[in-house]
Amino acid sequence: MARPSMLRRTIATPLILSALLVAFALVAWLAGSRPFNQTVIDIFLQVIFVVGLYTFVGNSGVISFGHIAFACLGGYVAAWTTIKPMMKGVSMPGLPDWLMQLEIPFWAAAVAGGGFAAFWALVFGAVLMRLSGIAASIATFAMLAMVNSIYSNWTSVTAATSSVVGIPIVRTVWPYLIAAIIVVFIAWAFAISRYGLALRAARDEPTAAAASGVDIPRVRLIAFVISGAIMGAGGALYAHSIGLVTPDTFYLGLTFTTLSMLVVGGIGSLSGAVLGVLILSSLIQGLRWLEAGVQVGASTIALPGGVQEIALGAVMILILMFRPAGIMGNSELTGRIARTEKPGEPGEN
Amino acid sequence: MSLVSLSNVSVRYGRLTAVRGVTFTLAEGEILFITGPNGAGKSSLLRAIAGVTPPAGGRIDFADHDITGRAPEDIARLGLSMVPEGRDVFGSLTIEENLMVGTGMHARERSWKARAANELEAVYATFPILKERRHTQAGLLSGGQQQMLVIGRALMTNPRLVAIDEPSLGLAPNITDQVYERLITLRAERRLTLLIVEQSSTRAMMVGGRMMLMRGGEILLDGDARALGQSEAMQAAYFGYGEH
Amino acid sequence: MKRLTAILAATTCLSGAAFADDERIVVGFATAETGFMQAYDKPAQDAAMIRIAEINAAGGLLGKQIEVVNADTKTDRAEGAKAGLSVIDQGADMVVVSCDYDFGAPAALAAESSGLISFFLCAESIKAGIQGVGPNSFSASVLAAVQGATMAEWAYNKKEARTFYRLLDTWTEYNKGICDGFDWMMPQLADATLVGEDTFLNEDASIAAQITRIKSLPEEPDAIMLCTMMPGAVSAIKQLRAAGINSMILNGSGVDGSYWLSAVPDLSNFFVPVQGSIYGDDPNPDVTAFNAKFKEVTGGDPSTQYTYPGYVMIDVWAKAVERAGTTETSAVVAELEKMNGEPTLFGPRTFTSELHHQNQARYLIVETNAGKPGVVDEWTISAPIPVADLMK
Amino acid sequence: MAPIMQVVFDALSLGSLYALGALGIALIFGVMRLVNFAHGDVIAFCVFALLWPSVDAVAIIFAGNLPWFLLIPFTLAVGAGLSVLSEVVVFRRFRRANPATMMIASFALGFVIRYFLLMLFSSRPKSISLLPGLSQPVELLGARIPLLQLITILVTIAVLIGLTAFLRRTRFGLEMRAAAENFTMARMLGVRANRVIMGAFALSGALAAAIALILGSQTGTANIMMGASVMLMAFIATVIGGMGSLAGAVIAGFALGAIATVMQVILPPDARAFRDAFVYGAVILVLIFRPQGLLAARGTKERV
Repeated sequence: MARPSMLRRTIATPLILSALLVAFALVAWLAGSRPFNQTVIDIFLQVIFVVGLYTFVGNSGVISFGHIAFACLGGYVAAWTTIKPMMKGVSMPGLPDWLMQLEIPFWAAAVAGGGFAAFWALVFGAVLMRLSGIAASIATFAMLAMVNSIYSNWTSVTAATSSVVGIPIVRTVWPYLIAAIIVVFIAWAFAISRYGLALRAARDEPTAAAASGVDIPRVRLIAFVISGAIMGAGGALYAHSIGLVTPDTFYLGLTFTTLSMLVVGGIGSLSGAVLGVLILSSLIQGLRWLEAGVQVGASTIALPGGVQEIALGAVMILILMFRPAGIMGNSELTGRIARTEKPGEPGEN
Repeated sequence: MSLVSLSNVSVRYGRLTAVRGVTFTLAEGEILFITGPNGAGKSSLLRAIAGVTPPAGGRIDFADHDITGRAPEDIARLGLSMVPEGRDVFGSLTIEENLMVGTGMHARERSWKARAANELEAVYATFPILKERRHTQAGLLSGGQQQMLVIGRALMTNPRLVAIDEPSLGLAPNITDQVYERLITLRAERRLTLLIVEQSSTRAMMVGGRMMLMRGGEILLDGDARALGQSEAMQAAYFGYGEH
Repeated sequence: MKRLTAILAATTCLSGAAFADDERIVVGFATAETGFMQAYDKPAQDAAMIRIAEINAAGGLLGKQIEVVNADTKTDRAEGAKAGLSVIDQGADMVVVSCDYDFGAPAALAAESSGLISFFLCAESIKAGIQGVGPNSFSASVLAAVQGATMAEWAYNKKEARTFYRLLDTWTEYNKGICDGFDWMMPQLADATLVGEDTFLNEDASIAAQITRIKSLPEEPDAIMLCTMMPGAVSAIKQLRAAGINSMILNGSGVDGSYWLSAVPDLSNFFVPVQGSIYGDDPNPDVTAFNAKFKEVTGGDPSTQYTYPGYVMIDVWAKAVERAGTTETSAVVAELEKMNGEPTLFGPRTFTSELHHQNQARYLIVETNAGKPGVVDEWTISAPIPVADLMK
Repeated sequence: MAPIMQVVFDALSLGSLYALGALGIALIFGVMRLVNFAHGDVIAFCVFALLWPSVDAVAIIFAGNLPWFLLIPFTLAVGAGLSVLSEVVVFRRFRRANPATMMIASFALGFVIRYFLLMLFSSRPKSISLLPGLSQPVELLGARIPLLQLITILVTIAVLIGLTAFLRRTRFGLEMRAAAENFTMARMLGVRANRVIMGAFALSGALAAAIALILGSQTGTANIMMGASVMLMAFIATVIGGMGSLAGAVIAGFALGAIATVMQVILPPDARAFRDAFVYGAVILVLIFRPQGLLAARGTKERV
C-alpha cells in the first residue's frame, strides 16, 4: 500500500476538496432556501458521479461512456429496497419475495446500490477491460445502451420506462455532503495505492508498464469495479434526492454532463473532477438566474429562454480551447503555492 | 551558400528536453550523417527541421526562408523531403498512388502532370521492382521494398534536400547496400543534398561525407566521416558513455 | 412575449412575498418554460391562465384574487424538484406540474411531501395521482388507456372493424397506456381478433421491418391500433401509408392537431379521440368560443386538444375550493373526490378516493379524410376501466 | 414469415442511412482523429434550414418549397457549410488537443446547435412535406416497397460510387486518403492540412445533409433530436468498421442495419422490445473479437 510519506504529501488534496464541499453545504444551510438547498444536493451528487468517473477514466486514460449504467443499477437498487412493500407490489410485481418485503434506510440502500453496481462492474469489466482505446470506449457505451434497453423494457422488475416513485426523499444536504467527501477520499486513496500508481504508469507508458509486469487488464478491472461502486452509490442517492427513478434519467444526458465536467476540470486530476463540477454547476446556476431575470435598478434584465444551454456549450468550448487539458490539467490542489503535482507521481520518490 | 542552417535549436516534449541548442549549417550538395546512440535526439532534430515538432527555441532556415515553426506542408513545398523513421508508407494506397501523393504540391505550375509522369518514370527506372508492382497495395510490400518506396516518394517532389531517418533500420545488410547505392547515384545525378540519420557510424564511414555525433541532445563532434569514424574522440564519445 | 411573462412572473413573486401567506390564494406553476416539454406545457398553462383570469374577473376565489407564481423545470427531473420547492416556498396553495408524468412527478412529489395539492397539466398515466405521487395528486386529463379502449370499441361498433393489429412504440408509458386500454377492450368485443402485434421505438429511423410484418399478413387488418406519440408518430404514419397500407389507423390523443398533416398529404381513414375540437366544429359552441378567446390571448389557435385540460384543471380546483370554503388541502381534496360527472367545458369529470383521474370519458372522434380533420362522432366507453386493470 | 426480398430491402434501406452516417463520421475521424458528436445535430440543422424560424406548431416552409433540383443542392450546401464553419470556428483550435477533449468539444458544439434550434423552433416536431412524390409504393422483385426506400438505397449506392470515384480518381481524393491514413506523413509530402480537413468536413456535412433529406422525406418531420439515433448507430458502425476505414464504416453500417432488421423479424414479440439490447450485445462481441474493427485501417495508430 501507499507509503506514509506519500500519504503525508498528498493528503492535502482531499482535505482541500472536502473543505470546498463543506463550504458549499454551509452556504446552502445558511441560505435556507429549499430550491437552493436542492441545487447544492445536486452538485454533491454530480461530484460523486464525476469523481466516480475519474477513478476509472482519470487513472486508466480510457474514456468510458458507460459509467452512468452503474448509476442506473444503483438507482434501481434504491427503488427495490426502500419503497414500501405495498407500493412495490403494484409497480414492480416481478420482484422476488424477499426483496419485495425489504425496506431499508437510504444510506443502506446507497451501500447496497454500490455493491450491486460493483458486482456488475466486475462482470462487465472482466470482458471489457481487455479492450483499450476507442474500442473500449465504444464497448462501454454499448454496455450503457444495453442496460438502458433492459431497464426500459423489463416491466415486472423495473416498471420499464415508467417512473418508479415512492422512494423516500431525503432533502437535507448533509448525507450528500458526507457521501461526496467519502467518495473523494476513496478516489484519493485509490489514486495513491499501488494499483492506482500502476494504472497511471500504464496510462502514460503502456509498453513500459506491460514490460514491467503490470497486468493492465486486472488493474483496470479493479479501478472499474471501484468506480462502478461509487457510481452505484451515487445513483441510489440520486434516487433519494428526487424520490423517483426512470431509466431515461441515467442515459445519454447524464453521461455527457458528467464527462464534460470531468474533461473541463481536467481528466487526470481528482481536484479537476471536483472543480469541474463546482465550476460548471455554478456557471449553469448563474445563467439560470440571468435567464429568470435580474433586478437592475428599476428594471429586470433577463436572457431569452434557452440561452443558458447555448451559453454553457459555448463556454465549455472556450475553456477547452484555452485549456485543452482541462482547468487542472494533470495536477492537484495541494495547498502549496509552488508547482502542484500529481498525488504520488511515479518517479518522484 | 548554405541550404540549411540551424542556430541554437532545442526541442522539448513536455518536461523532457530532446534537443539542446543545436547549431550547424549544411551546404547545397553536401551529404551529412548524424549518428549517435538511441535517444540522442537525432530523430527529434529531424522532426523539428521538417516542421513536425516545432522547436521550443532557436531558429531554422531552409533555402533562404525562416522556417521556424512553419507547417510541415509549407516546408515540404520549399523543397525539403522527409523520410521519417519506420517507413511510413500509406498501406492502403497502391505504390503508384503513394508516389503521386507528393506531386500535388506542384499542381499550380504549368505542365506539372507531364513532369510528374517523368518523375514517376525516373523513380521506376531507379527502383524497377516498384514499377513491376505499381498497382499493389503498399502495405503488402516487404521492408526493403517499402524503404525503396518511401525514398522514391521523397524524390517525386523534386526536392533540394532529402532527410532520411535510419534508412537501414530493420533491413538486411545487402538491401541496405542497395538502398545506399541508389542514394549515392541519385545525389550525383540531381545535386541532391542528403541528411541521413543513422545509429552507427559504419555506413557513414563507408559512404563518406560529413558526419556529426549527437548525444544527450547535443552535437559532440562534427567532421569528415572517414577521419572522424576512426578517431579516438569518436570512440570515446560513442562507446565511452555507451548504452547500457 | 415569453420574456414579458418571465418579467411579470418575477415581479409577481417579488411583490407577493410581502403578503402574509393565508391572505392569498396562490397557484404555483412548476412547469417547463424552456426545453423539450415547453411546447407541451405552455398551451395548457395558457389555458389555465385564461380560466384564472376569468375567475379573477368575476370577483376571484373566496373573494380573493388568484395569484400565480412560476418556476421553470427546464425539462429536467432534478430541476423539476427544485421548481416544485421553489413555488412552494413562494406560497403556492396548489402546485401545477408538467404535462408529462415523468417530468412532472419530481415537483408533484415535492408538493405531496409539503402536504399540498398537485395537478398534472395533462398527464395520462394512472401514476399521475394517488397511485404514483400520493393522495393529494390529481391529473386534469383522461387516462391514456381510455383512449385506446375508446378507439377499439368505437371502431368495432361504428366501423365494423373485426381484425385489429397492434403497433406499440415502447418509448413511453403513455404509449403503453393506450395499448393497455386497447388490450382491455379487445376481449369484450365478440368476434374481434388481434391478427398481429409488433413494437418499435419512437426514434427508429425506419419502421420498414415492422411494416413488412403487417404486409405479410394474408389480409390487411381492418384497423391498426397505433400506440405512439410525437415526434415518431408522423414518421410511422407516413411510412405505413407510403408502404400502401390503407387500413384505418386508430390513435391516442397525442397525434391530435393539424400542424403535422402536411407531412402525410391526403391522409385518410385516420381516427383520433379528442376531449374537445380545435377545428372549430365542436358540438359544444362554448368550446369554439374558448378557441377564439385562446387566440385572442395568445395570438394563435390551440394547436392540439392538450390545451384544454389546463382549463379544466383550474375549473374543477376552483369549484372544490369554493365548496370547501378554504384552500386547505384535505378539505379541497375531499370536495374534489365528491365530484361525480361534474360538467366542464370539455366533458364530465369524476374523481374518487380511489382514482384522481378519468377512467371513463366522453371523447369526440376526429376523422382525417383527404388531409382534412373533422369531428365525426362522439363515444364514451361502455364501462369504466377498473383500477385493478389499469395498475397492471 | 415476411418475404425474403422485403426483408432484404428493409435491411438495405436502414443500413444505407447508417452507412451514410458512418461515412460522415469516419471521414472526419480519418483526418483529425475527431469523433464528431455534433454530426447528428448537423443532420437536424439541415432539415430545419428548410423552415423559417418560428415557435408556432405549424411549420412555415421556406426553402422546403424549392423544386428538387434546387432543394437538394441547397440542403447539401447548408450541411457542408455548417460543417466547414464548425471546423473553422471550433475544431481548428483543437488540432493538438487529445481526442477526449475534441470529443467533448464536439459534443458541446452539438449541444449549442441543438439548443439554438430549440430556441428558434421549439421542441414540437414540425411537419414538412419533402419530395412528396416519393411516398408511393412500387413493385420490385415481388416486393412492394415504398419508392423512397428504393431511392434511399439507390442514392446511397450512387453516393458511395461517387465518393469512391472522387477518392480514387482525383488528386484531392488521393491526398485525402493519404491524410486519413497518416496525416503527418501526408503533410510532409506537401499535402495542405487545412484544405484536406476542410474538404473532409465539407464532404461529411454534405453526407449529413443527404441523411437529412432522406429522413425528412421518410418521416415528414423536422425534429431537433432526429439526427441522434442515426448518429449513435453510425458512430458504432464507424468503430466496428475500424476507425478511419471508410470501406469498413460502410460495411459495418449495412451490417448494423441488417442485424437490427433481422432481429425485428426473428425475435418473438415479447423479446422485440429488447432488440437494442441484443444489437448492442452483438457490438460488444464484435469488439471483443476484433478490437481494431472489421477492417482496421492499416497504419492507423490508436491515439486515444
